[in-house]
Amino acid sequence: MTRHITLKSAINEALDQEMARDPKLLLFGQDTAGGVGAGGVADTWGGVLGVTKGLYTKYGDRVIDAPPTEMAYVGAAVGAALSGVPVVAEVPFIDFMGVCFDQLLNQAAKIRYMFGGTAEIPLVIRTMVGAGINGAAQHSQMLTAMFTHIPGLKVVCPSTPHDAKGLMIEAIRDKDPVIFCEPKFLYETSGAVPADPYTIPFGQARIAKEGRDVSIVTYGPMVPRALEAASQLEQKGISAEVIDLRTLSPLDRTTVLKSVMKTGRLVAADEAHPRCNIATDIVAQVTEQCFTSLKAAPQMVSAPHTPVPFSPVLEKAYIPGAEQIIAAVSRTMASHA
Amino acid sequence: MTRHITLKSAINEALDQEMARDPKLLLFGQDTAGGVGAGGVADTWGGVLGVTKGLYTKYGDRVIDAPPTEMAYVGAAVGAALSGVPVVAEVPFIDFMGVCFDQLLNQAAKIRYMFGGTAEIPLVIRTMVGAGINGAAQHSQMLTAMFTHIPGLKVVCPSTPHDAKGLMIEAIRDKDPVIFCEPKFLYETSGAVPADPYTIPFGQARIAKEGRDVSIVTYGPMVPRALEAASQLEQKGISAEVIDLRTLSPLDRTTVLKSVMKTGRLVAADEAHPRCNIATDIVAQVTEQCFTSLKAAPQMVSAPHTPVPFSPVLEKAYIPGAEQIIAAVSRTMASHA
Amino acid sequence: MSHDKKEQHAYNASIPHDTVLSAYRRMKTIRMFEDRLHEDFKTGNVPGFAHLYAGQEATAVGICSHLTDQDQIASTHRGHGHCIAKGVGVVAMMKEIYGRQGGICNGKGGSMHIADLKKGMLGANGILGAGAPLACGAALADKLAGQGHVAIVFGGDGGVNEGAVLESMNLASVWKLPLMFVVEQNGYAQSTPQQRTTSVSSYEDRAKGFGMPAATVDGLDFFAVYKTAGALIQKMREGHGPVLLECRTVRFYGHFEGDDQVYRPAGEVDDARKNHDCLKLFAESARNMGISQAELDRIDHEVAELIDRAVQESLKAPHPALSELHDGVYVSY
Amino acid sequence: MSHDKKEQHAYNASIPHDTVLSAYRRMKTIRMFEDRLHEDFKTGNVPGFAHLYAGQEATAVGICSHLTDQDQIASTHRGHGHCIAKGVGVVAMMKEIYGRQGGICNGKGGSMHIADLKKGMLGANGILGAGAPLACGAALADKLAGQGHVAIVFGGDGGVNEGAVLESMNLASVWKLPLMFVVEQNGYAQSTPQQRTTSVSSYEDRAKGFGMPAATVDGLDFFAVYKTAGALIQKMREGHGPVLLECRTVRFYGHFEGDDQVYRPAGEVDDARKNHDCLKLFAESARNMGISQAELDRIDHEVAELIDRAVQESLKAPHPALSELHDGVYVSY
Ligand SMILES: Cc1ncc(C[n+]2csc(CCOP(=O)(O)OP(=O)(O)O)c2C)c(N)n1
Ligand SMILES: Cc1ncc(C[n+]2csc(CCOP(=O)(O)OP(=O)(O)O)c2C)c(N)n1
Ligand SMILES: [Mg+2]
Ligand SMILES: [Mg+2]
Repeated sequence: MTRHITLKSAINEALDQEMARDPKLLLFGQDTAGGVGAGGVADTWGGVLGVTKGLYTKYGDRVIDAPPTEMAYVGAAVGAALSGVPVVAEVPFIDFMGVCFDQLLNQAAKIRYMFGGTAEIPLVIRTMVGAGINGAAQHSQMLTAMFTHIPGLKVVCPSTPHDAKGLMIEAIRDKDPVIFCEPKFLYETSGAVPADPYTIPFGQARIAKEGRDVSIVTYGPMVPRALEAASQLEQKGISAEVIDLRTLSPLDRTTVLKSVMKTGRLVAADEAHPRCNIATDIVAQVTEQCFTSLKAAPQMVSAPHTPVPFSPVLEKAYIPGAEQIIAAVSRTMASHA
Repeated sequence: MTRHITLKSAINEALDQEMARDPKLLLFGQDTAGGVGAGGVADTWGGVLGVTKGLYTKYGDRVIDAPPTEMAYVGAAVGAALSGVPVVAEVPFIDFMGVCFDQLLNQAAKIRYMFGGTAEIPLVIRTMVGAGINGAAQHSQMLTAMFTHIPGLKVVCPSTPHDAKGLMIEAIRDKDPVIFCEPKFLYETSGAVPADPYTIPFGQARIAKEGRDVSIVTYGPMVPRALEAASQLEQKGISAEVIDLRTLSPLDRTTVLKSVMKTGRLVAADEAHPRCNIATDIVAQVTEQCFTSLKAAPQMVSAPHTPVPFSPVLEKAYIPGAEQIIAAVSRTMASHA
Repeated sequence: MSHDKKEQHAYNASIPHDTVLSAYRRMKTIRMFEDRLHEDFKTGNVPGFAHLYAGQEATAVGICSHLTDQDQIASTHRGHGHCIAKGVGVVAMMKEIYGRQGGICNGKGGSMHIADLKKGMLGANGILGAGAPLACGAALADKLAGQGHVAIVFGGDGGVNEGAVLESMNLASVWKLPLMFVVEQNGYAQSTPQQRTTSVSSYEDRAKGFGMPAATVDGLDFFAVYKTAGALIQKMREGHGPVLLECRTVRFYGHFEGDDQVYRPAGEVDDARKNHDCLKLFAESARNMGISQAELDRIDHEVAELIDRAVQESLKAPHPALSELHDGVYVSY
Repeated sequence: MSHDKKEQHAYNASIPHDTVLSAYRRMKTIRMFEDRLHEDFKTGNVPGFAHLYAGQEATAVGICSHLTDQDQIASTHRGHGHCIAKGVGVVAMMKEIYGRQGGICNGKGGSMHIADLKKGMLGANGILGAGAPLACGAALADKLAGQGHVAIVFGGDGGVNEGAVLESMNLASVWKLPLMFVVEQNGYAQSTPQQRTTSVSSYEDRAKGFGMPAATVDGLDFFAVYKTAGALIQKMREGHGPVLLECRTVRFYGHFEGDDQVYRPAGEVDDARKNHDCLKLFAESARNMGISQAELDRIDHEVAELIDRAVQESLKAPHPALSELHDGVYVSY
């Protein structure tokens, strides 16, 4: 059975079904249960935007409210996973990673390698990414590149409810540490989602829209913007292919290269700051791999090299949108190799 | 007067001269003085590899041994700088940034912008980068890309004693937070360094060697490797230009683009892991900006997507060297647009 | 009347009326500012998140009344009260929260990043605990300047468990910094009760773990806070090291606007508003000191006008120019 | 003889000789392992850094003698002693330190990353304090399994000030985890003396700040450590929460090989070696318990042979195959 549910609900459903499947699986984070022990109604939060709401009621003490001490509880998640207890831990906003980064950079990511290749760390870190809700400089970042840079981590960022559910279940069943980036701006968007559990393998990009003239490669909150751009371009007679990477590490180079070899033109888009981001990564890899297929200079669409401003008008100007993608496509169509 | 001194001494001299110039300037870090209060001989460490040795003897309590609590003392450096007291603080290895990252990511980098553009943060964070001393996975990383990604920070990485001194003095006089990355592998290399204080402006790359056929763009510990590659290539009749970026943020796009426009070929090299690193950044920017000048696919040289191994033979295989650069140059020379 | 109460009464009587009235004005300003935001949030005109300080006014004002512009404070996500207590302009604050030109950060910071360096206000902070290391730096600068200035860092009962705060307690103590750690114990970190975030029931015990003297006061009683904080701050000015002050207080609104706080025991908030309202308690004490209700009413009236003006001006203020997006990242680049 | 001493003697007599001898063997193994590394470092055959544990043996062994392979420990940069005490193979450890095939981590970890999950050894750690959160996770897994297993995290007097450790103390206490925080107080963090890194002179005070029971022992006296740790570990096995144990000890060598430690007061190290050598103290107590010197000598001899074999095998062992570089990053990718 397939229903239309929100991206937020799809994640909740994935967690729910995996908690039911694996009696060892734990969830923890700040207010992940929400209000347990406070004396009023329990399970009223489910994290700051309510993603895990209802799970405490179903799974009791396996859903744990952690103190706001991310280094300790993220590290505890790593340690528990290393000891054979799989954990989904939440760091509410990716912006907060600065207070627990070592446990991901130097512990979770490196333990298997440093220990000679036998340890397994069945760990998922859920975290919200991206701007668009007036969260200002410390609640809006898209720090995916930082994690993609680090060997030993996997990095996921879905753009649809369907993918969110399938990728979350895959992430939980995966034996490596996964940074699961949830585009909070898309939490309330709806889409078709099968009711039964299913997985989407990592490293398989999705062709969100087929096209002939230009490949727009992106992920997460930029996907709907790219699709919007593609549909406007269609009206101008330009057929854009939109590729949703789904996982940034591992990266599905094959799908991207195949698309660019077909279209000969590339626009890589990332909501992140422009230096060393996913867009630069894609452009560099594509150029190195299939330079001769390129008919024009690949173009990048990113946010500016500034923190995320609070003012709604500035934030709107900050977030790269369909307009910027269309402009980038136009540049690739205009120029000639 | 110009003498030959080591890169390590050049940094010490820069700190020394700036401490003398500005009576408010403070240095702190772990064992930065070294052994003060222990009851034996003081000033015997100067940080883990001795860079600040001798400064406590000259400047006394302005050189401060901090407890090994990086979040607190790096944050204290940010707070002091914000209060008008300039600080050079040391985080011994860039690998340790995970325990104090928030103070750089969300505080130092963003305060000026978030506060409306008036605050000044005259702060330098000194830190050692790179592999080559058998430091294994947690003492060898080249995490420059992570900092380059963050608006509000400046990122410096010298490759010669001369540049190390001039860039350090510039960093100290600069009013923005600077991440000063010291390639520990080069600490003992010598070069000509003027005795008097001097500055090297940020955002000005150095043409380490002129050439006609291919531009090798790199920084830090990769520069001597690139020069070695260039000299071997010279013998094969290939004239390589080697560009030392010196500062990764701000980036001297002009010098890079000019060089590539001249040579038509690009190899970008970074000792870091391959995803979202400085090499991808350079290739992406160059390709976007001067695609039509490129005669062949730009090539990247990076470390593999693995943690840094301990075993000396594996570490040697891990670190990209002249050989890999030569191979990359050969690929650009072989292919044709 | 107990000895303690008598002593407090005598102490209260020793405070100049001017000081009392100006404290009242600040507390009332905070309350009306927050009550107004609570209402205006419903209009949809206020962007982003807001964590309201209503209920906790006596703490911020009791402490900041001892400070000059040269003393510095570092604040939290729940920062409006600290800002107003430290003398930051209310109109510029409101404009900031509305994200407008003329906001104290030109609209680029918002509620969680209000700062005013000229007033010694080092910023609200969206990162729990992050103010503590910054305040260590400010206190270090103070100590080196040798003018007797001090720094204060505010934190909530949950947030003070962050490593950044704990390391700062150790650092401040080792370096003997003139820094006061204020713990505003309002019982909750978001929806999580204090005993689920913190391993001690009194933060005085926590302070012992870092070799710091500490005190606990009724954070709802301005005069108690004022007295205790005053003594601690004076010691710091004289060169003593850091201290911790736990202020037991209550949060009137939800964690942020939109939180219905049903996780709290039924009646808890109503009871707090009725029986533990620091402004009511203040007015009562003030009257006992011979300050007339009319004087207080006059202040109420002026504050109401000020808040109203702040909102009106904010609504009228233009949005920042788009060019602002790129400005103010670096001093030079 | 004081009451305490008498009691300790009686307690010692109650320990089976087998336990005593196997503890001695481990302590001696650590000592000879480290002494040998100290010598061999000079040959240039040993790559990288090494932080030697010599001097502190009684602490690691006194504690780990109570543990089974199901109990887990998290260690530090100064990890060789903890590994040997926990039963990690000495030959595989030595090969690891030499970066060779057959090393416990296949040569990819080195001295600072020795781990053996099958032995409940969660790894040395190059990041100060990072073992504490990991140990919280291990202790949580233990608690949920309900089999009475416990976790131990070792830390030095400097490193336990890291936010990661302090947050872990709070978390372990709030979650009532069966986790023991061991502070090895050897007086120094690199060259910095304890009073310049830590705001309390006794880590028992630190423990109070986190609502944790604590004890302090002479970390040079195996029997004292064994007794105190045993009682604390037993309590944890019975479901009590976390505890802290401070072991006062001495570091014989420099912070790492190459450190001449002239920052220490003249004579301090000599005095320690002469008068505060935990192995000498152990042998004395053992003889008092009726264990013959000959038995100890026999162990010394066997250990010497083992260490020698470990070095010989390490020197002969091949380097890892180059293909290893890319292996073992992920389970699947
Ligand atoms: C590092 C970090 N972790 C988590 C959060 C999310 N968060 C914001 S406020 C808050 C609760 C704070 O509680 P407390 O410190 O008691 O302050 P109060 O809200 O009660 O004033 C949390 C968890 C954050 N902003 N930063
Ligand atoms: C996060 C981090 N900061 C700093 C260091 C460098 N460092 C390694 S050991 C050490 C001193 C540790 O002292 P202590 O904890 O007392 O342990 P000991 O060396 O005495 O055993 C320092 C500062 C590190 N490895 N990790
Ligand atoms: Mg609270
Ligand atoms: Mg020590």
